[in-house]
Amino acid sequence: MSQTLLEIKDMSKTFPGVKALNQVQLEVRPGEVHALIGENGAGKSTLIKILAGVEQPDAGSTFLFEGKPANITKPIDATLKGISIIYQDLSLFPNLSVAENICAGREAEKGGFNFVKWREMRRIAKETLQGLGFDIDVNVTLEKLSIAKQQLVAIARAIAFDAKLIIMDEPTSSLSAGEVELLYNVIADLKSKGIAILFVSHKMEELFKVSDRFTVLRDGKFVGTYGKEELNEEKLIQLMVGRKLESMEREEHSRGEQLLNVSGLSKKGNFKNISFTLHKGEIVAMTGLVGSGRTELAHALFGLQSVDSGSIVLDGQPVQMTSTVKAVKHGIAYVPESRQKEGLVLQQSIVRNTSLTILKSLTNSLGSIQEKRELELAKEYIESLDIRPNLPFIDTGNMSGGNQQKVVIAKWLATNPKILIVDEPTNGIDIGAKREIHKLLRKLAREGMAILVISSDLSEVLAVSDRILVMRKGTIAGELSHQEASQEKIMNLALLGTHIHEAAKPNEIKQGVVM
Amino acid sequence: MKLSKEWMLGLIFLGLFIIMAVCVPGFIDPYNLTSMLYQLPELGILSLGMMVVILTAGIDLSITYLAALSGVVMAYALTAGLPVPVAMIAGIIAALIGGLLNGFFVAFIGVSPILVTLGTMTLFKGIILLITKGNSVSGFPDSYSFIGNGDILGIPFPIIVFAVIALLAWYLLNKTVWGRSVYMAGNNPIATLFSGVNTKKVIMYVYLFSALMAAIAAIIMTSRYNSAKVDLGSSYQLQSIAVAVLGGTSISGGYGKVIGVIFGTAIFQVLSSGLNLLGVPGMVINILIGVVLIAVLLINFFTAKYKHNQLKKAT
Amino acid sequence: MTKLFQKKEFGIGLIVILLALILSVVNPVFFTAENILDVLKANSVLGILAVGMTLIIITGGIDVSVAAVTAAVTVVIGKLAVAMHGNSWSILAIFIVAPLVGACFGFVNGILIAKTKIPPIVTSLGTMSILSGITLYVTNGEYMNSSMLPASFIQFSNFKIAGVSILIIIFLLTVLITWFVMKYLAIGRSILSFGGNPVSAMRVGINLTKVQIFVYTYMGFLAGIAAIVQTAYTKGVDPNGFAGFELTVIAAVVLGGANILGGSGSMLGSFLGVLLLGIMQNGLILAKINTFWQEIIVGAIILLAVSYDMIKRKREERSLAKVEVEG
Amino acid sequence: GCGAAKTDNAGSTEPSSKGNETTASGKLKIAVVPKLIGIPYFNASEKGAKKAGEDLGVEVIYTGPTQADAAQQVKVIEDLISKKVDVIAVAPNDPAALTPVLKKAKAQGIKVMDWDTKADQSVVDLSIQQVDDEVYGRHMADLLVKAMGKEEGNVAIVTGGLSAQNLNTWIDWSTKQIQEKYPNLKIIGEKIGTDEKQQIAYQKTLDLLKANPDLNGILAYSTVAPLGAAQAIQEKGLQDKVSLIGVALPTDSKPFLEDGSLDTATLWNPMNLGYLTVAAAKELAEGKAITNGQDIPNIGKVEVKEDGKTIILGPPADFTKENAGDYDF
Ligand SMILES: Nc1ncnc2c1ncn2[C@@H]1O[C@H](COP(=O)(O)OP(=O)(O)OP(=O)(O)O)[C@@H](O)[C@H]1O
Ligand SMILES: Nc1ncnc2c1ncn2[C@@H]1O[C@H](COP(=O)(O)OP(=O)(O)OP(=O)(O)O)[C@@H](O)[C@H]1O
Ligand SMILES: [Mg+2]
Ligand SMILES: [Mg+2]
Repeated sequence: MSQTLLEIKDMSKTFPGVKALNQVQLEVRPGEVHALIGENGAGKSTLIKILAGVEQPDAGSTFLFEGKPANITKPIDATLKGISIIYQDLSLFPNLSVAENICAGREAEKGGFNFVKWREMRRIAKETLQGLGFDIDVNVTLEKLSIAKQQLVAIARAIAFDAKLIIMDEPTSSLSAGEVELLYNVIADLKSKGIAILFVSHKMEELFKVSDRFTVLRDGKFVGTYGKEELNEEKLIQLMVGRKLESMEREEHSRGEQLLNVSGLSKKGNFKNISFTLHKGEIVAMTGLVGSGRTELAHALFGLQSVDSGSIVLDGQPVQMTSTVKAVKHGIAYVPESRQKEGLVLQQSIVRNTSLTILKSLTNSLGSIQEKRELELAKEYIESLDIRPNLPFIDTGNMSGGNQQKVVIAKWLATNPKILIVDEPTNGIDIGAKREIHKLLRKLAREGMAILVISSDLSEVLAVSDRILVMRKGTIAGELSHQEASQEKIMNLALLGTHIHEAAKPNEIKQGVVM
Repeated sequence: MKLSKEWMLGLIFLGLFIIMAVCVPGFIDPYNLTSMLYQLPELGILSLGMMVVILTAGIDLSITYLAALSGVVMAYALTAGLPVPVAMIAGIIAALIGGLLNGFFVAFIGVSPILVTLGTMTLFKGIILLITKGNSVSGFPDSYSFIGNGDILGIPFPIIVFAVIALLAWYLLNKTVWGRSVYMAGNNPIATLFSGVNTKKVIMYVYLFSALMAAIAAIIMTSRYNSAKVDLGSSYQLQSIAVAVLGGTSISGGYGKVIGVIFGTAIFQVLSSGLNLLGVPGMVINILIGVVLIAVLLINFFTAKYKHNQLKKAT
Repeated sequence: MTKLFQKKEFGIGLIVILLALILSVVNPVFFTAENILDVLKANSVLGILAVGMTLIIITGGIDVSVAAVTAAVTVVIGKLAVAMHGNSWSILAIFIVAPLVGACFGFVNGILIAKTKIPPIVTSLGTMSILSGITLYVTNGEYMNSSMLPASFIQFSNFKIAGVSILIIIFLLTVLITWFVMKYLAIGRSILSFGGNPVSAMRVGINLTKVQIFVYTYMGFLAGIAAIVQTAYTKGVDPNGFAGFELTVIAAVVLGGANILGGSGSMLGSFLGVLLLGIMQNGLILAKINTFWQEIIVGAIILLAVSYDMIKRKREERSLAKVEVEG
Repeated sequence: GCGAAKTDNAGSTEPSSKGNETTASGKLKIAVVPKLIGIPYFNASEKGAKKAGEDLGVEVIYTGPTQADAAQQVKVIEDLISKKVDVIAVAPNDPAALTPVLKKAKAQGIKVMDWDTKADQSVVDLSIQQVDDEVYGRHMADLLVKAMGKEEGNVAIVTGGLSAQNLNTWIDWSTKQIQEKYPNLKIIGEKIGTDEKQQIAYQKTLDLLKANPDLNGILAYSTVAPLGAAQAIQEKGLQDKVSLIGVALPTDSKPFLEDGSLDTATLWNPMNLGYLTVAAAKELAEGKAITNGQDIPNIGKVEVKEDGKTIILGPPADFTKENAGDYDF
C-alpha cells in the first residue's frame, strides 16, 4: 500500500461564470481523517463531486488514486475503486427497501439485464448493519424510517462495499449530539481498519475532535494542508476566511414581559404536554435529538399543524393557530428548517422573496403591488443585514447558504413580528456567516423581539440563548438557564431525561439513539 | 443582445407571417387578416386559462368541456328567452361551479390536477350529454351574434375581447397579490405556504380563473357558432396546452408570460390559415404544428446550451 | 392480514371488489366466466399499454403519444398484411415488425426526452401530433377489414388456451414479464431508483439517460404488441380507432395508485386500475344504466377513487410516527 | 374601416368576375367540406366529388376538419372564404353553428349549399340529401322487421356519436316507425354511443347481448357501429337469434354480411353523393337549377322537393350478402 491513497494536483473546475476550483491540491493517506474546510462556496462540494465522478475536472488536473491515474468518469467508477460518499442530503431512495438502499448502484454496475440477487442483497445489508450495531429491518421501505435511522442507512451504504476512502459531506448537519457521538465511534472504527475519511464540516469543535489533517480552500483556491497540531480554532478560521473574525461577545440585557404562554400542548405522535413561556427580549433555545418533535412543535405554533389539546396564549389572549395566515397576523414568524425547500423560492429574486410575507400591505388602492416600495424594502434589508451580493434581482438560488438564510430572516423581519421562531438557523452555514446570524439574533432580542431558536448544534445553543429547553421524545425533559447550562447537562436531558451531573457513557448514548 | 424566449417567439411569428404573406396568395388580403382575427380569440382565451393552471404546475384537461357546459347553459338560457346578460351570467356561474369542483379536489384534497381534470372532464361531458341528449342547442337572438361576429370600426369584436382579457390576465398575474402568489407557489408551494400565504386559496382561484376563461371563450364560441353542443371546441383541449407551452410556459410551473401565449396563439393561427389557403390537408397541418412545437423547444434548448458554453468559455 | 391492508393497492382493490359485488347482485350475468373473460379480452389493449405507462409514470414522466403510436403500428400491420397477402410468413412478419416499429417510435420519444430535457408531456404531445397526422395522411383513415388480413392471423386471433383467448394471455404475460423485470432485473430496480430520487440514482451510477430511453422504448415496444392485439381483437385496422385513448391509459395507471410525480407504481395496481375501468364500462350496460348517466358515473367514480387514494395516503403519511413520543 | 368597404364591394360583384384567380384559371372553384376528413365514408364522397370536377371542368377543393368539431369546421370555411371560392358545399357537424359563417360567405358573394346533413335551410341556396331522412329512418325499421321475420320482440339501438345530428334524426324516425307501425316491438334502453369506434361498438354490443338475453334485433347507425355490433354477434354465434341492420359501406361490411351477423347494410352510394354535390354546385354557380327527375350523367334521375332546393340522390341502396361484392366503396 502506498503512503498516499488519494492525490490531487492542480485541479481546476470551471462552471459558467464561476471558477469553482482553481489549482487545488489534496493528499489523503490511508487510515486518516482528513478535513476539507472552507467557507460556503469555497469549492468543497465541487471537489467531492469530482471525486465521486459526478463532475469532470478541467483539463490539466491530476487525479491519482492509489498512485495511478484515477480515470473516474462516472459515479460507478468511483464506487468500484472504493470511494464512497455520504452526501449531505443523504441521497437515499425513499421508495425502496433498506436493503436496496444499502446496495444501490451495485446492480447498475452489472448492466441493465442482469438479475437482482435479493437474497444476497439482504444478506449484505443485514451484515453491514449488524457490523455497525444498527438495529434496522432491511425489508422495510426507507420512507417509513425516522430521519435518524435513514442517516444510519446512509452510513451503512457507504461502508457496505469495502470502501478505501469514505467522503462525508457535512454528515452531522442534520444530526444531533447523540447520533454525532455514534458517528464518531464509526469513524474511529473505520480508521482502525485503515480506511481513509475525507470529512467536510462547518463545525469547528467536531473538526478538531475527529480530524488528523486539514486542507483549507478559499474561493476555490488551495490555501494549504495542515496537521492538527499546527492549528487551533482561531488560526483555522483565519485561514478559511482570510482575515481575523471578531469573536462574539454577549451583551446581556434584561427580558421584558411575557408574550407567549404555551401550556399542555399535545399532538398524537408528535409531542405531548408541552408547556413553556417566551418573553420579550429573550432568546429561548430548544434542543434535543433529531426526531424529538421540535419542528412539529414549531409547526403547531405557526399554524402549519393542528394540535389535539392544550392552549396557546399570546399577549394574554388565547389563540387558535389554524393557519399560517393567522400566525402571521398574530405576529409570529417562522424561519424553517430547510431554507431551500421551505424557506425560499429559489427561482425568484431577493426582492420577490422578501416581499412575499407582506404582499398585501404593499398594494395600492387598486390592488396592484407597488414595485418601487417592494424594491426599497429589499434594498433596506440587503443593507441592514449585509446580504451579499447586494443585487436585489439576483435569484436566491444563486446565493450562498448564509446569505440565503439572511433573506429568509429578512422576509420575516419585514412583517415586524413579535415572536421569531428559527429552526436550525445555521445548518450548513460557514463559521463567518454563522457568527453574523448569531449576532443578528442577539440584536433582535435586544430590540425586544422574543426568539425561539430550535437547534441541534449545542455550541450554537450555548452561544445565543438565555434559556434552554431540552426536548426528548416529544416532551420537554427539562429547562436550563444560560448560566447553568453545559453540553453535558443538555446531553443528559436529551438522552435520559434526567438532570444527571456526569456525562453519559458512549454505549448508553448509542442505545438512546437506536432504540 | 439578450432576447427573451417570448420575443424570440415573436420573431418566429414574424418570420412565419412574412413567409406566408409572400408564398400564400390571398394571405395578406384584408379579408383573410380580419378573418384570422375572428378565429384566434377562442383558442387564445382558453390558452390563457390553461397557462395560469400550468403556472402552478397543474394542467386542466377539463377546460373545453367546461366551456361546452357553460355554453350549453347559456344556450338554454337564451333559448328560454332570458336577456343576453342574464344568460351570460348563468353560463359564467355554471363554469365557475365547475372550476370550484376542480379547485376543491386539487387544492383541498390534494389530488394531482391531471387526475382531477381527467375525472371532471368525463363528468362535465356526462352532464352535458344528460341535459342535451347530445343535441345542439341553438336559436339565439340576433343581438347575441354580435359578440362573436360583430366589429367595432372594422375591428372584430372577439379580438377586442381577447385584448381586454389578455390585459386583465397580465394585470392580475403581474400586479396583484394573487398573481404574484401564483408564480411563487408555482415555483415552490411549500415555501410559499411557509411564508403565510394561503396557497389553497391561491390554487382555488387559479381554477376559477381558468373556468372564467372557459366561460368567456364559450360566450364567443356560442355567439360565433350560434349554437352549443357537447363537443363544442373539443379540439382545443390539447391545442391550448400546446399553445401555452409553445408560448414559453414552463410545464413544471412558476414561469410563463401572457405575451408568450399571445404569440403562441398567433403562430397557430398563421400556420393553420396559411396552410389551409395553400390547400394543405388538415392532417399535414397537424404534423407541422407538432414539428413547430418540438422545433421551438429544441431551439430554446440549444440556445440555452450555447449560452452556457459561451459563458463557460468566458470564465 | 394487516400486511394486506397496508398494501398500496389495497384501496383500489377494495373498490374493484365492491363494484364487482354490487354488479353481480344487480345482474348475475356479471359474475359468469364468459363475461369476465370478455371484459379481460376487451381491455387487453388498455392493459398492455397501461403496463408500459406504469414504468413511465414511475420515472415521473408521461407519454401522451401512446395512442398515436399504437394506431400507427396497426396501420403498419395492415399495410404489411396487404403487401404480403397470401404469404404464409406474413403473420411472422407482423409479429416481428410491429413491436420493432413501436419500439422505434418510443425510442424517438426517449431520445428527445432524455437528451434535450424537454418535459415528457410536451415532447410526446409533439410526437403525437406528428405521428397521428402522418398516420391519417398516409391512410386517409381507410379501414381494413378481416378479408385483408392473412388467414393465419385470423386463426391466431381466435386461438384459445383452456378457453382463454390468446389476447388475454398476451396481456397477462405482459403484466407478468414486466413485473419480473421490475422485481428481478437491474434495469427494473434502476427505474424505481430513478423515480424515487433521480439525483441519488445518478450518484450511485445509474445512467439516467439509458433508463429514460429504456422506458419510452419499452412503452413503444408494448404499443407494438398492443397494436397486434388490437388488430386481432377487431379483426381490422382503424387508423382513427385510438383517438383520445391515451387519457384512458393514464387514468388506468393512476387509478392503480401510481404517483404521477414518480417514484411509485406497480403492476398489480395498474392491473386493478384497468380492471376498474373495464368493469365500469361493462357493468354500466349490464346494470342497464341510462346511457346519458354513464359518463357522469364514470367521472364521479374516478374522482372518488383518486380522492380516496389521496386521503388514505395523507393519513398514512401522518400516521408514520415522526416522533416516538414517550408514554 | 377600409376592410369592411371592400367586403361590401365584393358582395355586390358577380361571382364570375370576382377575384383574379378565378379569371386566371378560368375554372369555377367549388369547395366541398365534409364533417371531417380521413374517414372512409367521406373519402368515398371525395372520390365522387373529384371525379365530377374532372368530368365537368371545375376545380374541386375537398377539405375539412380533422376532428368532427364544429369550431374546426368553421375555421376551414373561414379560410375558404379567404380563398374566394365560388361555391361552398358543407356537411355540417352542427348545423346551427355554421349559420353565421355561411352568412358571411354569402355576403362575400359565395354560393352556399349543404350536402349529406342539412344546414340551416334559410341560409343555403341548395341542399343535397342522399335520402329523405324520414324515408330512411323508417326504412331501417322496416328492414329490421323483415330480417327478424316477426313484428314483436326487443330491439336495441347502437349509434356512432350520441351528438351526431343526422344519426339522431334517423334514430328518431326509426323509433317513430316502430311506435306507429310495430307496437309490439320494444326498444330497450337508450341509444348506446360508441364514439365512432369499431372496438367500442364491439365491446358494448357484447355487453348489450349479455345484459339482454332476450334481444331480437339491433339497429346500428353510423358507418362504424354496425361493424362492431356484427363482430359481437358473430363471436357469440347469435347470427340466427339477433338481427342486425346498419348504416354501412358494402366493402367494409362484406365479411359480416357473408356470415349473417349483419343482415342488411343500407346506404346510398357516397361517391354519387359527392358527384351530385359538385354537379349541383356547378349549376348553382352558373345560375341554373336542377329540376325534378332530371337525369344527371353518371348518377341518374334525382328527385327535387317542392321547395325547389332540396335535391335527393335517390332511395338508399340495401346491401346484402348477394350484392355486396358488386360495389367498390
Ligand atoms: N453546477 C454548478 N453550476 C454553476 N456554478 C456552480 C455549480 N456548482 C457549484 N457552483 C459554484 O461553485 C462554487 C463552489 O461551490 P461548492 O458547492 O463546491 O461550495 P462548498 O464549498 O461546498 O460550499 P458549502 O459549504 O456551502 O456547501 C460556488 O460559487 C457555487 O456557486
Ligand atoms: N432532512 C430531512 N429529510 C427528510 N425528513 C426530515 C428531514 N429533517 C426532518 N425530517 C422529518 O422530521 C422528522 C424529525 O422530527 P422533527 O423534525 O420533529 O424533530 P426535531 O427535533 O425537530 O428534529 P430536527 O433536528 O430535524 O429539527 C423526521 O422523522 C422526518 O420526517
Ligand atoms: Mg457544499
Ligand atoms: Mg426539526
